[in-house]
Amino acid sequence: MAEPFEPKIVAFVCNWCTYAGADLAGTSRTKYETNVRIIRFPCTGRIDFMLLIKAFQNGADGIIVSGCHPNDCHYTSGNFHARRRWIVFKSMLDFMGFPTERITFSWVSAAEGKKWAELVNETTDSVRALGPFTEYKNLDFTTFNQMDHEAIAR
Amino acid sequence: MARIGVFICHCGENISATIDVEKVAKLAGKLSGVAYSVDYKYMCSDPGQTLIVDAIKEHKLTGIVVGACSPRMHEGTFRKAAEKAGINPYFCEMANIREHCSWVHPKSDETTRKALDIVRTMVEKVKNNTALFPIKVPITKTALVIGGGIAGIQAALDIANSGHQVIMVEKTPSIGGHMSQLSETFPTLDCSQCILTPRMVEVAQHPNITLHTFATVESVTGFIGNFEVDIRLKAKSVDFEKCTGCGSCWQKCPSKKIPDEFNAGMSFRTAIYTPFPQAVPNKPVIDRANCTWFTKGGKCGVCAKICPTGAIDYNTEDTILSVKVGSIVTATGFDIKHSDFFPEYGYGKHPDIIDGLQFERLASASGPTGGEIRRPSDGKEPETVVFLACAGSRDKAKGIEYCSKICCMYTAKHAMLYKHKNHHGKAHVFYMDIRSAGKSYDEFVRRAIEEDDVNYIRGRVSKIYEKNGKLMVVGVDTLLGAKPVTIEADMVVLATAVVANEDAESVAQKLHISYDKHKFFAEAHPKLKPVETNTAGITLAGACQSAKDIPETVAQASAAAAKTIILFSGSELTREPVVATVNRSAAPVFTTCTGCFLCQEVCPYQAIEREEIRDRAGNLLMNAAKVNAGLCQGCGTCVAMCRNKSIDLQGFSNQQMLSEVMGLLNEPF
Amino acid sequence: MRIGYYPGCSLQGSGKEYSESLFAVAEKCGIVLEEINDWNCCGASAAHSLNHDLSVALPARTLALAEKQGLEQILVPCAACFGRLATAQQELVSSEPMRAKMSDYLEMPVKGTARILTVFEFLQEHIFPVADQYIVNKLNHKTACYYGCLLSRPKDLTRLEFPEDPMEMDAVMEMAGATPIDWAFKTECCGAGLSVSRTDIVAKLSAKIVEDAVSRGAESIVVACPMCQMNLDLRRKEINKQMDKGSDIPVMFITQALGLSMGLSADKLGLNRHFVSTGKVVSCVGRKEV
Amino acid sequence: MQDKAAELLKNGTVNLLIGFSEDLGKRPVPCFIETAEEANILVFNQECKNNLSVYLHKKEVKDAVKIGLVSNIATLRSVMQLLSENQLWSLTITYLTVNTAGALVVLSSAEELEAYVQANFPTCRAEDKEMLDKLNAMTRAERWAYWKDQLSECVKCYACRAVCPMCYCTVCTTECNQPQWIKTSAETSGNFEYHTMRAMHLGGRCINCGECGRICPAGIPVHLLTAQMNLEIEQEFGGKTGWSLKSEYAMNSFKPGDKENFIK
Repeated sequence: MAEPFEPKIVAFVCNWCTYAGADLAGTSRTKYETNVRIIRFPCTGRIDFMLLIKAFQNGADGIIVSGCHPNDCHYTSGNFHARRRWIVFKSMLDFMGFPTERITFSWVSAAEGKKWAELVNETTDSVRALGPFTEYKNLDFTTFNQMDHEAIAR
Repeated sequence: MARIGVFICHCGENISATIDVEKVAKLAGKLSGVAYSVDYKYMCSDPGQTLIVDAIKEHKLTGIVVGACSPRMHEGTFRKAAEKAGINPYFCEMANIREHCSWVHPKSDETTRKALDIVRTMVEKVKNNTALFPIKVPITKTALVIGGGIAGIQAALDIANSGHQVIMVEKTPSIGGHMSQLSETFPTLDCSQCILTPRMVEVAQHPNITLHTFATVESVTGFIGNFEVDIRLKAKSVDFEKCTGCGSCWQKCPSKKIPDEFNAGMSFRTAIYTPFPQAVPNKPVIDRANCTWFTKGGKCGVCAKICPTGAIDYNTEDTILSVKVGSIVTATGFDIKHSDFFPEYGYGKHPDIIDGLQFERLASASGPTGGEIRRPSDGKEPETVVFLACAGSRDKAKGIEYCSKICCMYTAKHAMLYKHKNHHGKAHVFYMDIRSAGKSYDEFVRRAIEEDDVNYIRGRVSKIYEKNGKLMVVGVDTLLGAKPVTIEADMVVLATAVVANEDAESVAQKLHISYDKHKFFAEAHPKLKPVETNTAGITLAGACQSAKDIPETVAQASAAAAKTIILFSGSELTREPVVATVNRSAAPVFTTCTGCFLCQEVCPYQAIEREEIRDRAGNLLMNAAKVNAGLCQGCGTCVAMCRNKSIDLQGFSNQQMLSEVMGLLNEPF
Repeated sequence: MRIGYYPGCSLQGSGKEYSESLFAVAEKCGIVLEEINDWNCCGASAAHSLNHDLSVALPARTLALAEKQGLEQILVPCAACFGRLATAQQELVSSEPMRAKMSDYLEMPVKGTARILTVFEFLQEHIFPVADQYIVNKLNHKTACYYGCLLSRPKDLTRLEFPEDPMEMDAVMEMAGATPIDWAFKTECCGAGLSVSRTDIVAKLSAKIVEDAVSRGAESIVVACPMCQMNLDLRRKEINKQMDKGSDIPVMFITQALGLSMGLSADKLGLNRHFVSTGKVVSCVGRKEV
Repeated sequence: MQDKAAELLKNGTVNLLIGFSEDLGKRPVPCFIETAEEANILVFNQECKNNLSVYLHKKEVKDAVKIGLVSNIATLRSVMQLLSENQLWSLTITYLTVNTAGALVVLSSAEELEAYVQANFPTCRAEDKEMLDKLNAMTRAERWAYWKDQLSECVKCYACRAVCPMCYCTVCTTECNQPQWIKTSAETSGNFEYHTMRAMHLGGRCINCGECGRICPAGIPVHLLTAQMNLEIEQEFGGKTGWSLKSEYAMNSFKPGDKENFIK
């Protein structure tokens, strides 16, 4: 019997708020799901949308992008620029038919260890419910599969 | 070929209780590029660090990953250890397997697997790390202080007393600012000028301070430690070298009907003038807009004829002085709202309805009445005076939404001063709330109410109008059954709102600092950086940041001075090398940057500059972005913006971040 | 441009001289006012305190009728009517459900998009540009322009630049050659809401207004609201009892004053309908000095 | 136009003129003219669809410095966008176009160009709008299937990039190999990656000339991606591409009140 599906979730977070918030969850020993892996950026403004695509391409089932609340950015406005980039990126993906619910955008401050834990749990639950992200992987295989079928038929 | 060392910490049992640290260390050792791997009880302890140093040397490691706590905790510690072992400290990365793993998950294979993932991710990153070196920025150890009020005076004296040079710029002919206009100061009622003038003189005489009055800042370029400032020295029409300040000129000047700014418009001054008798410097300038020589084309000339030293020169012109400074203290002060928010209060229509600054002048011994409280209209002693606190403050609909902070206190002071000078007079204060949080402040207000018999009425005033020679103040007393009250007053004092200076916006733009919607200058962080601005090297002091009283202003000014002195304490400024860089390569490529400069606008620190790349003949070949490492704070917003990856962020480079993602998701076993 | 006209009850009754003088001035300036056919009560004083829907429905019907008539502007001289119509309009414009509901109640479509003019806006936009050529007399006297409450507040509806110290009528009076005084009771309450039930309070409030105007040397009070006019004029006996010294200062509508300056007869302007004689003002027409 | 072009070349206002010439009864093709004598080969009609501004990035063109550019409105609009992005600074360009009344218009300064473009600003092309509406009406799964089908045809010839006047980077991210952002092979996932990146880089900058879609040898309507992005950006943040000489790029600015209902 196959093991139950456990999603891989990559979290892209800023150093000053969400990373520190996750640290606080740790020091407070707040338990949460193990599925998430954190990648630290100086600021949400640094997070290139290409990295999100790369993560999905390399097998991530879900992504969390999180940084400082508006007006709390360590660099004043990085999160504002990031927010605008996400608005556009999200609608872009949506137009291409991409399942955007696999990306969770969030603000988690350095004081919100609990919110971080809840965010991870909620995201894990929802991505687990969505199942493995096969659509992206299938992009490349369809043609081969079709060829296989054709070959078999021959 | 990378030779990475992996060091897994037990953190006592903090990590090892839920993670199989030995397994992590063992499997990490098999990762590609990892040359050495070990686990240890306490990596951050002395023996732990020694273990790392020794391992680096022994195994010729090129980089290390410490699987332990958060980098926010011990990154510095382990980077120092790496440096001690002879490798560049930026080849050390931390894998956070405590806060992000062992503390938040139960003991399980899954938790151990996650710890290994985290370690592997950082191994992939460190393989792509590059040697970075702290950025050294030379510092010009001269400070510019903009504004000669008490904030600027305090900051300038503190910096000058620490042995550094200070250039002070003041736009009016004398330093002293609003504080010099005040009569007595709360909560001690000591005379403002008595405590201020010695400071003013100290500034003028200090060997480390260069004072430029009647001067403004024209432009500011450069960055922390290396600002270049153009100062406009307005034409004074008086040669200060020759002038002795004898005063003959202003006694004889025939233009005598110019409203006196220092007395808040309640008296007159001449066209050639010093703002007040204790002015520093105590030498006159000619107000050209009001001088007959300038307005009527060369007529008059009395001052030039009378001057015993021949100091008057009508032909001087504004000059621009360029200076180099390392830091800037912005102490440009505030203004009070002159055109009132409430037309129904009749401010400006009736001479006996005045503002707080005007009352200060009435109460001041050096004021137009010699310190006697007399009505501006007829010079009579007012028998009843009504004081209105919050005349525009805390009123989103008609005025400003913030609290002007000083009015509760000065209104109590005004009422008190009036009572002290007119014993039989009656003083009423209309207020919303009394905000007297400060050392000995509330006691001061209580004294006004209890000892000096000032009648405090909690309520607002709907209108003021004149009837039979009296000012009818119609308001409501919300504490006594909310009844309307009408007080027949002889004089009304409005505590009009404290607002930003009219030119605050243009000053901020010249300095490239941000400001809030009320045009007050913005601090870098409302709690932890209340003195710094977002532009490194520029600090704030006093009411240009928000409404403040004197002690607060002085404290902030000293803090701004301290920040400056800290900056000046070394010969170079050392900064973390986490900064953006634009790639450069040999001719004919030079750089992949296309010079679209769309990155310029996203930078919160104005750190992206335009560089012109020219050939040997000087022909312009291309424009390219260039990051000023002195200004860049390393947020990386420009990096994500750049379409063809011409800008990269040291320490969080594209290669590093992508390697992390790839390393994390591609499990080798 | 066609201009609709909504008289409301006052302008047909107690404030008849307001409408007479308004039409006289409009006619003089060559402006035609089109009355809205089959208009109804605006609902002032009662409807909005009883039933919210009713308070919107009554003005909405008038607005719907105006729309049907193809009127894009409606002049509503009465302050109370203006208040009701403008309030209802704001609700209609900002709420699609409300529009649907009202169309349903009224059994006719209503959009509420017609522009509702205060008398000030009417004077400013339509009379001002042409008035110069018609003004023949100077009303040489000091006058107190009294705005009251409903024409000055709330600011969003009345669109006055300075609701606490309005100057719209002052400008008209200046054009008519009078000298408007600066006084303190421009926007004070005359007590209109209690006009019938508590005349004692009306007298007290109105007395303050008259007293301040008189003490500052005003020889007339000019108003633009039929309730203000009625209280200050009709209740003068009671008002005078509240004052140290009674006053016979006349209270005119702004349109009456403007009409006088245009050389229209006192009769045509309804100046004979007042309780306090307007003779003094009529006689000051063409007087040399103030 | 031929006369004007000849005149400009003759009097030295222009060293090189980029325009269209007849190609044996087929659609007009771009041509490059250096002498007044050659001006008689010029044509300009409805079929002159190419966005010739793309040639302004070429070294040979840059070397000529004084350029005459025969332009349709899309070309002019792309020049506007390029100027706002601090490009073309080394060139002096004279624009030759034909207005809606059919008269020749010569624009010789950026200000004249701005005024003309703003007065004749094109709307989203009807056929694009129709296609976008159709796609937006689909379910997301259908859209995924649509683009998967389309993008599987892409051979990464980069013609869409070559024809785009906004793709002026000397080195494109597709050519970065440290790190390798875009897969070099033409498999669908990499194609998805490339086209997402292209759309993200052009959203808010693309001037909707549609050249990328027209040129695609595989017939993929790639121009729809940027057209959709532009529509959304304009709706959400305002501003029009190629409208002003000042940069109004939506992606490098922000408003504190930008929407965030999608952020937890």
